[in-house]
Amino acid sequence: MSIVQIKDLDLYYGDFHALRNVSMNINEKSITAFIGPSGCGKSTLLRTLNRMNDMIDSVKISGAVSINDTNIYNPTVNVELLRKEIGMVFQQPNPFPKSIFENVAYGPKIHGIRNKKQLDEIVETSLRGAALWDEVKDDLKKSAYGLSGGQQQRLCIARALAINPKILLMDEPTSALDPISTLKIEELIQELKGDYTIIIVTHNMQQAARVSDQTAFFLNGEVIEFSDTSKLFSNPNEKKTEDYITGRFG
Amino acid sequence: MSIVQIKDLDLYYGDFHALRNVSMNINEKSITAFIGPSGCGKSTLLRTLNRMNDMIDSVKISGAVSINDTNIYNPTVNVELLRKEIGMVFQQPNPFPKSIFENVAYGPKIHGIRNKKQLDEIVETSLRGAALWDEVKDDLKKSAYGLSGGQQQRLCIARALAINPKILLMDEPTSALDPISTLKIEELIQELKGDYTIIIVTHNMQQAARVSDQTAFFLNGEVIEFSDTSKLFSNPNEKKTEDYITGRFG
Amino acid sequence: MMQLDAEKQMRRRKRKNTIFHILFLSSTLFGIVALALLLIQILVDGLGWLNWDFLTNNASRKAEKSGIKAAIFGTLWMMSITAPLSFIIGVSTAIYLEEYAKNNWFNRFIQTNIANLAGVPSIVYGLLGLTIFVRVFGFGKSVLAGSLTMTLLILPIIIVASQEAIKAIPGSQRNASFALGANRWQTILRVVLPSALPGILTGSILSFSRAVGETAPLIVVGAVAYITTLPNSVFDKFTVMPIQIYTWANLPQEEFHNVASAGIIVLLLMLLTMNAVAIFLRNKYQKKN
Amino acid sequence: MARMKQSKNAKELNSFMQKKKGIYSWDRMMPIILATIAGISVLTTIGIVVILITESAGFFQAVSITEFLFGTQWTPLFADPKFGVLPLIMGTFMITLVASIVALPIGFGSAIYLSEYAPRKVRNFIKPILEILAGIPTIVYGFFALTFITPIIKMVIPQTDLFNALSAGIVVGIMIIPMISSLSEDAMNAVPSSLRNAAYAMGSTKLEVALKVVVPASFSGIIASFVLGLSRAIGETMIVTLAAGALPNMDFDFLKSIQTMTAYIVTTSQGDTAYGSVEYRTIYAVGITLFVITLIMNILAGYISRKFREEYE
Amino acid sequence: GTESEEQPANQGSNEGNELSGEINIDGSSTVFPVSQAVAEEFMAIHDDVMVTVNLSGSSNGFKALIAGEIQIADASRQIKDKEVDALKAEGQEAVEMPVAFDGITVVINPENDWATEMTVDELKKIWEVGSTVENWSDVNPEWPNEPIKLYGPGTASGTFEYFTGAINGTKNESREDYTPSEDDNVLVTGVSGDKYAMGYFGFSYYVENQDKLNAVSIKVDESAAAVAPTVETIKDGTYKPLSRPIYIYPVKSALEKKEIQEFLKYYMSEEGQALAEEVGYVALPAEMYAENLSLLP
Ligand SMILES: Nc1ncnc2c1ncn2[C@@H]1O[C@H](COP(=O)(O)OP(=O)(O)OP(=O)(O)O)[C@@H](O)[C@H]1O
Ligand SMILES: Nc1ncnc2c1ncn2[C@@H]1O[C@H](COP(=O)(O)OP(=O)(O)OP(=O)(O)O)[C@@H](O)[C@H]1O
Ligand SMILES: [Mg+2]
Ligand SMILES: [Mg+2]
Repeated sequence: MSIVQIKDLDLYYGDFHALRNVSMNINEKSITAFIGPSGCGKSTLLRTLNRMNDMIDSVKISGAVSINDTNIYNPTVNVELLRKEIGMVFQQPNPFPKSIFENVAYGPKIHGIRNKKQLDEIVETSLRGAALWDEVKDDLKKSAYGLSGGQQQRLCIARALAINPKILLMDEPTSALDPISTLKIEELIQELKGDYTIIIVTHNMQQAARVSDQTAFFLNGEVIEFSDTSKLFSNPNEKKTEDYITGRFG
Repeated sequence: MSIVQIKDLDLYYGDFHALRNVSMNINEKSITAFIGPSGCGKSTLLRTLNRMNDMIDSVKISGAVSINDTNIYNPTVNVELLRKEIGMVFQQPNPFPKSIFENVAYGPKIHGIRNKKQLDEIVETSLRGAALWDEVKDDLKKSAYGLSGGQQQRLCIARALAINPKILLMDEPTSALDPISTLKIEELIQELKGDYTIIIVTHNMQQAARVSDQTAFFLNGEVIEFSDTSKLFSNPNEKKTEDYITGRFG
Repeated sequence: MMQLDAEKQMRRRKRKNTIFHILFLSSTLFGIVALALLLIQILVDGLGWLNWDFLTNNASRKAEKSGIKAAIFGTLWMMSITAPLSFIIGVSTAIYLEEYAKNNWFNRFIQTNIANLAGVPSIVYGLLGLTIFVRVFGFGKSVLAGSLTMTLLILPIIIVASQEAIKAIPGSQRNASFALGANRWQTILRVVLPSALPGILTGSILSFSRAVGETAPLIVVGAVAYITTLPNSVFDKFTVMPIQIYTWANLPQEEFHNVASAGIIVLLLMLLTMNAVAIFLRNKYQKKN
Repeated sequence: MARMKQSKNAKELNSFMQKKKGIYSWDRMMPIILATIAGISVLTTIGIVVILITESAGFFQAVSITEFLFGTQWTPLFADPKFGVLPLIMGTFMITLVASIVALPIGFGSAIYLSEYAPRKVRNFIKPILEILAGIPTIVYGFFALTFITPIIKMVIPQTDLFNALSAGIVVGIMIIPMISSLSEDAMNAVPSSLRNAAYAMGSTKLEVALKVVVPASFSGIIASFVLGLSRAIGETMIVTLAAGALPNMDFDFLKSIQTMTAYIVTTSQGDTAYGSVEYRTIYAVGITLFVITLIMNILAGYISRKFREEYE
Repeated sequence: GTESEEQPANQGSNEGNELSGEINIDGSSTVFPVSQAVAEEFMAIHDDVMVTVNLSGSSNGFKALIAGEIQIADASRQIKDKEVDALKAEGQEAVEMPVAFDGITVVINPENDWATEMTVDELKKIWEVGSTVENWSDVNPEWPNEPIKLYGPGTASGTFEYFTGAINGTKNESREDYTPSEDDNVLVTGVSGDKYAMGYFGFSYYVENQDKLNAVSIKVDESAAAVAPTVETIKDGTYKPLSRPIYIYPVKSALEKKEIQEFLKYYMSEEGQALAEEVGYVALPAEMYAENLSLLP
């Protein structure tokens, strides 16, 4: 059953045509990977799903993005609640200049959870989920800026998990992580699949192959091919896809 | 022949012991990879090689780091010339808020190159070297901030190449790049080996295996094992190394 | 060859750096030396007159009986309205302009307008306060009228400084917050403002200092030069320290000039206390990367 | 409120279609509230403009705008009054010029020192000290100019007048140094350290990092501090009244007495001329001139800082 | 001031004639020291009366009087027709009360030994409009051939108006190229620092700086005796033509109030006169105070 439906989506940054006639349906409780060369529009598409592109003035969008058959670009949509349903992890770690605890508790607090015990619980669960708990459990009051790059990114993942979203958007979430943490995160992603729909942008084709159920390959703002991961990597329909995944590209 | 000699190096951030008794010799015109889990001190060690740790007040260092048999922590060392000899690419893309051209031309300019034609040439060569030329050649006057994350990182690599260093330090230079660009950079690194000594921090063990001649594995600020890459990955001396590279770690 | 060239050039660059280092340091020292000279002059003249009586007496025609009590309380009364009010209005305006306002002609107009207000001479604010607060609003020549006038006077400085502080917060922080489902206001309140606070405080302190030291507009809106009772409410008459100091400095008798210096010392002590509080707050919130 | 569980299980209906409770949420109210508050500064301007215009209307009935704007003599209170505002503008310009020559380089230099060269501890100590300079009542600066700076100038150039533009201008400059250095330093401080690291790693000296990376990246903040400082210089009254004399003239001689627009306004409004007379109204005419001049300056500054601004996000 | 009108409530108990209320004074900074001294002593006697004194200038003093914000205006010049009219428009009238003499003093540097006596004509020659006097010798060939440095009060001040009227013959008519300052202390600094300087300002500033300055004795004409400004010569009127009265202007309607009456009586009493002299002014002849008091209802 598809939870996200993208239909004839075009996106412009000013005059620049960044997404061209994108259509795809993303299945509920599955993992979908977006792959493609740098600048092809993967991050841009990801951001249309939780309307983060609203923030960029020059963006113009046509077409429809529906979640559970509701067009999220419908003017009556409550963007904040939408984003609560859709967690996001960015390409660059961007912790708040607050303590580790406050970083993770930020989302739940925003959404009205005040109870200290409940917050403690959420923070612990989320940090465990992001494979960071053991390293920081004694230092929750420490500033997040004291962490290494990798630790910071894991903190950002924990922060996204803390709002318990339905869909999780991840923009190269592991590109700043070491293999151990990456592995943990990948395992976690697999686990989460039971409850969540996950969309992940990655440069690491092995990662896409390892974790995802379906993969979309982008080029210059277009979806070249979108199919089951196993099919796409073993037997792509398109020549371009094949060139890319075999590294024979460019 | 070794160009970098590290001897009994200890480094503290305030009270935190971040590097423990590190000793290693790095061969000239070879590629050395630093691997290890997040927070183990790889970036820290890299920064001691061009004295970027000077910037952090709390850092205390003991032991010696010699380049061509000169201790670079000798007070008479000219840090700026040292850094010109040692290019660096950071984990996070950090282009200047200037045009693409100005970003690449920055280094040559401060080191005294004024000639417009010469600068043009350096900029082109460096951008080509970083596999970015084709994408930006018509837009050299555009702000670097308009580029995508991956493009930005490649710009930073171009910027480092532009000062024509002898040693190149790279802190996960490809973690924000797509495989195509990564491949290009890796090829480039191989090419550069003819003239340069390259030290690369990476989370991607495949990358370490692919590009490097020697690999050092770090854990909690210590060098657990440092040997030829082929040896380290196929037949590690240490149990910990084996656990890490087979992903059976932690 | 190349190596030699490079070293020669490097020596030049190093020398240039050293020269400028010295220049920049001297610039800083220049300000400090100027401050020291001013302070020494003031301390030499005024210290002898500074005692408990000076703090607890009212103004008098006799230098030795003169004190600054009414002025201290007047300044405190005024600042207790001006400081919070200008802070709230100033920061609110800055938030509006940086976080909400679209880049249209109206908001650019407000922006230019604020920058321009910063340059309007203080006496003109005095005329404004006299017309609007004293006469039209009927507050009379009271603490309230004076405080409101001062609020308008220092507002532009707080706004501009706060705007710069808010601008400096990276967009990635805002994005992180929005992506967690925070609305704009929550993002401002919990992410933007805490990070911008050090900068905002700097601007505020500078402008509060200005409010504490201003004379001309307050004379115009009717802070009086001689009063012996303390205000009981915001509708009472009052005087402030700089007016008292100004009055003393203008008298012909030499002793009064020293009394004025004593008054300045008290004023500076008050500023120092204010700055100390702000610096404490600033350091508390300034978590550097 | 058992965490968001129900919303997931209970109904497939998308929760984000639910409206927030009441349309009067903080998030909706705040922009309106804030915009209203931002309007205060507009009202201030309107108030100032209305007062200046109505009060100077009487003046411009008696004196033609041409005489006012292009006359080269300003002696409104003499028996044979002349109403040419140019000497006052010249005086203001001279003071501002001297003050900028003193304060811009020094303020800017010490901002760079504090932000780029000084150890953190030194910076945290010196910055607040400089900020105290901003709080010293200007009358103190006025006497400082008269009894300290002027004698020094006279020692070097004996024919200097007791009241002169140079001394007053220097001290106005000293007064605005802390404002410029403190606000510029804040702007420089806000430049991400990753940019500095990139520059240092390429072998930049501190000077090169400061001038080629940090300053361009914080340009708009620096310009803003300059504008605030200069506005303050233009608007400064007491120092000029005490140390620069009260003699409007067009000589452009920094060693002579001059009068600025602000000094004229203050002394005349606190003087003994007849309330309501043309002479008294001159202060509003001068006031509106001053207003227009600062307006033009700010528009120019806005243009400059927009043009050279470098974004670093 | 209406807000403290309730204060009388806590009086009344023992003595019916115990005063209370608020008196607000504003205006010339020249008169300020006198009004402040009188207010200080008056309040020491009547501690339920609050007197405030401000110094925003004669014009602003009248402006505040017209607006009804104060009851008494201090002025270093007489009220002007415009101001009388404006008061009339408000249904008010101001009562003129001279309270002391300010002897405008012409001062020179103590090292100046040639110009210790000057005639009004000589002063006029120096100060009149279009004066060609550049050097001392232009006034009197026996005097040094050195440039005169002239200092005086700003053109907005009452001192300027009076001096020009008395010396040059027309109010506000003066050469323009002298060095004006609004702050008399600053003029003191100017003249005391320059051997060839000359200036004029209020008597009190001379009295306090006699060690740094000398006063010029004035001769009304060539044949008259030179008179130096002293308390005696100003008081008995022999110091001519530069002693001018300073004024207070209570608004007529306020004279009905008991506390204002008492305040004015105190102002004109011998204590009040002594206070004026204490702060550097010279008391008027007794009959002028009597005349002031006769204006009270
Ligand atoms: N805010 C923006 N304004 C203008 N152009 C933009 C903006 N953001 C992205 N672009 C452009 O849109 C294109 C797609 O960018 P996007 O960030 O989606 O690429 P990507 O596939 O995520 O690349 P990468 O793997 O390097 O992150 C790029 O050419 C980029 O330069
Ligand atoms: N400026 C600093 N002050 C204090 N501690 C620091 C600082 N920089 C790094 N550390 C600490 O030093 C340790 C090593 O950090 P480093 O950045 O070298 O790790 P790394 O191996 O590069 O990790 P990653 O792969 O996550 O980048 C970490 O525990 C980190 O928290
Ligand atoms: Mg991307
Ligand atoms: Mg690292």
